[in-house]
Amino acid sequence: MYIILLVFAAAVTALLCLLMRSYRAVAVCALAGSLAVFVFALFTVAVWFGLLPGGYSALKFDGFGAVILTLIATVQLFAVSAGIPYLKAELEEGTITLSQVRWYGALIPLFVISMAVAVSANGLGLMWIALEATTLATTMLVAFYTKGGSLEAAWKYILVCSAGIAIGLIGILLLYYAVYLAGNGADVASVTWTGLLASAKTLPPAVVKLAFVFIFIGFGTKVGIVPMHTWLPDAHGRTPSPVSGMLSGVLLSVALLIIYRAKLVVDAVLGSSAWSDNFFIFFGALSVVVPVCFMIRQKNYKRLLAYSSIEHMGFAVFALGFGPAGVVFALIQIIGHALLKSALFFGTGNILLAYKSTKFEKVSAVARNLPRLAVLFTLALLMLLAVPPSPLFFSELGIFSLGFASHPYVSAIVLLALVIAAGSFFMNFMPMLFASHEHAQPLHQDKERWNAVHTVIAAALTLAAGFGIALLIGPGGQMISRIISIN
Amino acid sequence: MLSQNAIAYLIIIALGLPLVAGIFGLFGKNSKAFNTAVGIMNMLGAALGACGAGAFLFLQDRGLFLSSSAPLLDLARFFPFLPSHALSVDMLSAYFLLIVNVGFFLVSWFSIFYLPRESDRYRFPWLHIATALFVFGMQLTVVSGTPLIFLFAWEIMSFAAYFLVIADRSAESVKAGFSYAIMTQLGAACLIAGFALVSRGNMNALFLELPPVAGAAAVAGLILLIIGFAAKAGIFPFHEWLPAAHPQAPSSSSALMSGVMLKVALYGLLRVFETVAHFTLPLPVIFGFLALTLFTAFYGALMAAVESDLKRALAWSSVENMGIMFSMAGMVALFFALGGNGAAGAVWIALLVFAFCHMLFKSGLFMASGALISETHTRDLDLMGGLAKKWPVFSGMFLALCLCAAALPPAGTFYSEWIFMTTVASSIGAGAIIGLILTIVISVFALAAGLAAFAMVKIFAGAFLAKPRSDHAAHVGGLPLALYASPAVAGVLCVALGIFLPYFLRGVFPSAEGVMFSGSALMVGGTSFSPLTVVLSLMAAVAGVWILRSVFVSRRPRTTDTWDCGAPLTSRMEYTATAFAAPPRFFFHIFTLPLKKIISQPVSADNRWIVQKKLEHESRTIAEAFIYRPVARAIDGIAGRVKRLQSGVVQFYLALIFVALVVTLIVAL
Amino acid sequence: MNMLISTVSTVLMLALAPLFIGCVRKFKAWLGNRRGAPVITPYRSLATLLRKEMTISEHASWVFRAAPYVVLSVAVLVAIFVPTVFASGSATGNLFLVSALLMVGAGALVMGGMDAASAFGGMGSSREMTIAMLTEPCLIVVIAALGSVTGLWNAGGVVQTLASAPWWFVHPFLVFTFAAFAMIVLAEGARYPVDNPTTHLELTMVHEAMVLEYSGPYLAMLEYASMLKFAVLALWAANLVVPYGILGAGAPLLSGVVVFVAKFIVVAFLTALLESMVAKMRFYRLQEYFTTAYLLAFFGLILSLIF
Amino acid sequence: MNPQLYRPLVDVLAGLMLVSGVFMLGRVRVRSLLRLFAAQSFALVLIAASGAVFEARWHLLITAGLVFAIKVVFLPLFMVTVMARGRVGERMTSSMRPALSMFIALAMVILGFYLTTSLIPTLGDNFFVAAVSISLALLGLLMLMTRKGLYGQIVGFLILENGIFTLGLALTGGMPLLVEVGVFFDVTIGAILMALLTYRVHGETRRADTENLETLID
Repeated sequence: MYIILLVFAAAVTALLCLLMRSYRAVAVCALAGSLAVFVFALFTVAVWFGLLPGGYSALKFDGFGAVILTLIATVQLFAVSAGIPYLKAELEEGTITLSQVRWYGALIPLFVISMAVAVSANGLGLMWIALEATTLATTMLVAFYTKGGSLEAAWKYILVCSAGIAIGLIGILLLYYAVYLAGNGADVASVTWTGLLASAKTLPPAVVKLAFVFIFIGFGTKVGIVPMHTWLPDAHGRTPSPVSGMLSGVLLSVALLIIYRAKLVVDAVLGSSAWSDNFFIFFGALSVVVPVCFMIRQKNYKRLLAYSSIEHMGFAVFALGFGPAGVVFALIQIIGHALLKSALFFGTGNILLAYKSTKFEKVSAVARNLPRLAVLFTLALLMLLAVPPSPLFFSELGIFSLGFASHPYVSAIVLLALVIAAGSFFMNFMPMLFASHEHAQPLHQDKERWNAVHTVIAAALTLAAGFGIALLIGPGGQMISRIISIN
Repeated sequence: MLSQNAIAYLIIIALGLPLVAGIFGLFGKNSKAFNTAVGIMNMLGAALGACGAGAFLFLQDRGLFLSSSAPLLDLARFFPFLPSHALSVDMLSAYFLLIVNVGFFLVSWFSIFYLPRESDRYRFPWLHIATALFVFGMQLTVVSGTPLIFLFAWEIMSFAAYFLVIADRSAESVKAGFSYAIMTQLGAACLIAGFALVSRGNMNALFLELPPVAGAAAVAGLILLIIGFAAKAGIFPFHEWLPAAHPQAPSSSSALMSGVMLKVALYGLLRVFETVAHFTLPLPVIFGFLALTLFTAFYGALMAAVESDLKRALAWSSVENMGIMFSMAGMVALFFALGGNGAAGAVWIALLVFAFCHMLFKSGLFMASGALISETHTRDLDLMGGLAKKWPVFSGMFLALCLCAAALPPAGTFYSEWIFMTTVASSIGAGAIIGLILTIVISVFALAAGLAAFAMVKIFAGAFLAKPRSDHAAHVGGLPLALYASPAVAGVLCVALGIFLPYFLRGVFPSAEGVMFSGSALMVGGTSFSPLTVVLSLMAAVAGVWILRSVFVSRRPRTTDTWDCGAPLTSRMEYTATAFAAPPRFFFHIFTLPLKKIISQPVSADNRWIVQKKLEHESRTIAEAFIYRPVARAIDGIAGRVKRLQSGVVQFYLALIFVALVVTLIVAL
Repeated sequence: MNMLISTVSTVLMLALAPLFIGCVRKFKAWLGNRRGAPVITPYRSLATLLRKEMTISEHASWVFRAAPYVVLSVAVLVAIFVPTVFASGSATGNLFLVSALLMVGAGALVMGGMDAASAFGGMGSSREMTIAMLTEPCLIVVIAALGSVTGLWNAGGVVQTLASAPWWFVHPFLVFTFAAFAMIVLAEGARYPVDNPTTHLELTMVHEAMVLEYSGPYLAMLEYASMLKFAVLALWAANLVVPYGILGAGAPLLSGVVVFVAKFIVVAFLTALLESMVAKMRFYRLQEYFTTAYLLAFFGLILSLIF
Repeated sequence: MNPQLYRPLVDVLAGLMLVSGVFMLGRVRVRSLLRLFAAQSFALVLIAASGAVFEARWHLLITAGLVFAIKVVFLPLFMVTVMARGRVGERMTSSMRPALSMFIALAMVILGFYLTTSLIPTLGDNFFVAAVSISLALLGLLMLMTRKGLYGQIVGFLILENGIFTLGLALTGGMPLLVEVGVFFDVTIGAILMALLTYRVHGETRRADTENLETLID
């Protein structure tokens, strides 16, 4: 019920944004719409948890999905808020035009709609449509700056992701086919996650396994699983920073959620998770190790963050290979990553505005020139590196305590890669933040003013830290495992 | 008599107060008054903590092995959300809690007077909050009862220390901070892996309830844990960060890091040895451990001897000291493996005494050098000199601290090494192979001790003696006593700990095995001697000589020039610290890897014999040359190859997906 | 009684130390076919120094003034702890303590040498400290060998035990140890081949370079300390090699005195003989010297373990 | 109509699709490629329509209509228009010569058939259509992987899409109408976006191939 309101609100926002004539009006529209989306998403989740009366039919949640929807709502609110001062500055500088801002205002709600629907759709077809729609909605955002690099990134993004999702579609068709073969009266016309789970025992294992491979590889493209991740650093590095935050923070998680659901199905069909676990462990480990190689000598801070997203999602994928407990930690990982990585991307926006470059070598002494941002950015960075009380600390600890018990060697490699990744952050970010170089000074020396970006990062940090502390003192962890157990 | 509850409250207040002070300090900018207030709050907290821990230690009558029974004081019951005993204090924790709090007390005291002198280099709020978190992390580490809490606290401690390292925000500091961070990360990773393996995946199990270490996985976990703590303590080959990072921090923080944080790493090791492994380590592991730690002791001392940067030399000396302490821990395990419980007990006590002393003298030395550097504006010993004349009292105090660091009588460190040497030497007769190993152990110890003495003499001589070697050193102002009262107290405590060691030990380990006390005397391995007597006889001898001299000679000395062979003597002619260290640099050149380059440039065009020669001298370290660089190069090489994935060619990206799909299909189905 | 003998013998040693050096010089002169100065010359020169006015460099600090006291006190303490005339069974002369005291003395001397800002002082200091540093492991291993053979850790007790054991118990195993110890004594005493006690050539002196800026009573103290240290250590070495007849190990008073005198003369002669035979080593070749000493000590210890 | 005709008819149409797919790999000019694509899509329309007629699944008619409208008519025309507006040259570059790519296409077809036999055992009558569709998907991928021209890549994506669509028809007899419409909508938007991007790329770099799009390599 509320999800329809959500979609409606977002759609109206998109339309209004296109019609507005001034920047202020677009901003107000976008913010109001975003707030509405946030509220409706919370209502939706509340209904689902039984906190509010209401029902749903075509749209379906599991616990995992509910969390992701909440994350989408939160991060999009943050992104829209952070985008207002960011785009204003770019507009004033003449980097973009008002019409571009309008499109931006319109595309963000569409993006949010598509993600919300992909998460909550029970029907596989609808879900696929929504997932493809996320690509379409964001392509124009990737190409936002209409410069060579942006177009290239957008081209790769749409081509690689569309191809991947098309492969995922083959998987979904095969699931349809499995239901069709089972022929147990289940209507082929409405293949749903719940339906698949319910009739899992009757489905032919061979076809479902095949379908899973296609889904894993296909939607894995969208998650950024190595070796299908190639579009990701380009796209994340080229979009306006608030959008990068959304892409990194939630879009990847949405696709991962879908893979996770497919895993539930295939596990139910096979009666054990041993087969599918190997996928997650192997590709997860690969996705942690490979991006690290790109992070070590990375020259571009947004790309470094993007590779770090691959690594973090890879780590979550890795975690999903360790049974129910692993899922809990994966979810903690996803939540922490969504909040912190998006905050970091928002922060890079301010750095980019001040220094006009996304190269490390062109930026230095952020702590002196943008002291407030530097503090927040550093904190977010540290929490991303799993410094307590970050939730990532608990997920990391938990995942490794599971990992070392069953796959010690793989876990050791992954751990080593995480160390090197953290090292790359220290090697690249800390000089940029704290040291000072002559040739890397900001273009204008205005005194930094507190704006929405700071507020948003601070809020994200507070949420993450609060969540982490909740995990430390107990209730957080129990809550997550309860949420996971609901299907 | 303090009740258990009172002790618990004291410790909890000591945990929390620095945090409050740190947050308070955030609002003070670089104000002196705020700094004083924060310092006093920290001192108060540390004093309370020290009282709590001390009371706990002296009130309990437990066996030598400090946590041979269940945790004695459950702090977690004051925090309903924590599982029972997740925070707890037993004898080992209490001892190290005492160390942490005494060290923190001294450093807070010092920083009240020190930081205002450096207010143009550092931001106080930054320092205050980082210090607060740092100390909070250390205390929490020490009282943690489960791997989870331990790692939680450990990470907070490590990362807070990072911000102390880069506090002056210079490029050099950030670089040093990087090597610190990477090693810390590596160490923490080893700890995570180690605890995961040792606890069989249950990070919430109490240390005491961890399953016995059996099987290859658990032993591997143990080794990883040891590596993790070794990385934090600067054991070879994980030591390189330490001399880079510690000196970059403000001196008060260097004191905390070298004097206190390294003790926390030691605590971790001892906790694991004692509570997790119950000292049952496989012999090969013990031997490997001993080999590395002993080499660390030697190597650290050597590098301290040849280093000309005051704070770096002190940091290298910390490397040496950690090598000594860690190898003592290894010897405890070895003696247990050989069945010599008495000897193990004696070494254990030597180790604990050394740890306490090291906290005192090393934080004292760092604080004192901070005071010194704040006047001379250089860390380079070659640019100091002549300070003993300007600051007689300060230099005397510094000399006393150097004496402690060189493990010479009457400092506590000497007695620690004495107990150790006597115990080890007494056990040499146990068998040929073991005797051989023990002989090597004490030889390396003796060499390290000799090098340490060399290093300390060099540091003192370089900084304080002869003529000033730079303008800054020649025109230093006065040092107020308040500035160095705290290191002076540290020095006095360290010496006093030596002199009154038997009394101290009787208070803490009434029923120790291996070391006995009668009156003022210590008895180890059948031999005994009394530190008090030693000091008294030394004092008596000096006094006697002085009296005799006064009796025979009463003429006042005449002040003259130094003999200068006729040419006016300048400070350029003196031996510098670098020159002083030339012999060890030469004798041990395979470890110091000196690189000398003589650059000669012709000065005039028509006469090629007139050249200007310049000697460039730099030294690499073996770990850097043979381990770090190759590893870094290998990682870079692998990364370079992997980076070809991102070729920029979209067709290739699509091919990757295709290949992934086909391969997965083939492999998985 | 023991206390009395101990005190008397220490005083005796303190009094005889310059004589020992005088004897060494005399023997050395004889060996070089010279008549040599009278054996009491060291007393005279010390007395002369004590009478002289003292000059102190303007660059020197309190360290310069304190060093002679520490150096001399340490030498006196070593003389008390170490069995020369009399082997005390009490626990005061702990072996490790003796080694640490030697290091304290070396450190004090080195600082005194550095303090006057003279290039010679610095050079001598650097070398002296290096020698002290390299001596340390050799000495500790020697100590470990002595201690583990006798089971005792004080200097007097070791000699007593050795004296009470039959000769075949002692010598075969400890021959290496004694050789190493002799090398250490030469190094600590600033004698050939480590240092030349008579040179004042800039590039070769070690001990003399450090005391170059001292004069008058301070120089007397340092010179005396140096003589005392060498005499004491040399006689201690003699007592280790031939422990028999030392006072305090059951020997009657008279024979003890006779034996002491004999050892006194023989050691002085042997020192002189050695100094007449070997040349001073280049400083940078000292690593070979100390490696040899260390290996000898090491083999001594290992042999004592095997047998 | 004779229901026995249904199977052969569909098989023939599928075969035509496959053949056109293979030939498309050999085309170097955009217009001829698009013509072949339109033809292939038309075969798809016929398959869908015959499904509707023979098996009385009438919603497939709507699908067929959509395919006709969009893939046969709209997209080719749209692309031609965009191309003309952008003044992009007709010839497309490829990383291999036409003959070679046709041979590789043949290999892909074999791979597709092999995959279908070994992976989906229970296909029965639908085997040929399924195999064709898998092969078409592979051909689409191959085209994506080998073409440097942006239009070639777009068409490759569309071939992939055609294959998948055929597979849907073969396996399940068509998905729910809503889903099909949705999928179609997505694909169309995707193709339009791609074409627009191509237009912009051409505006930026005066080239319509990926040679200039290989800068992000870190």
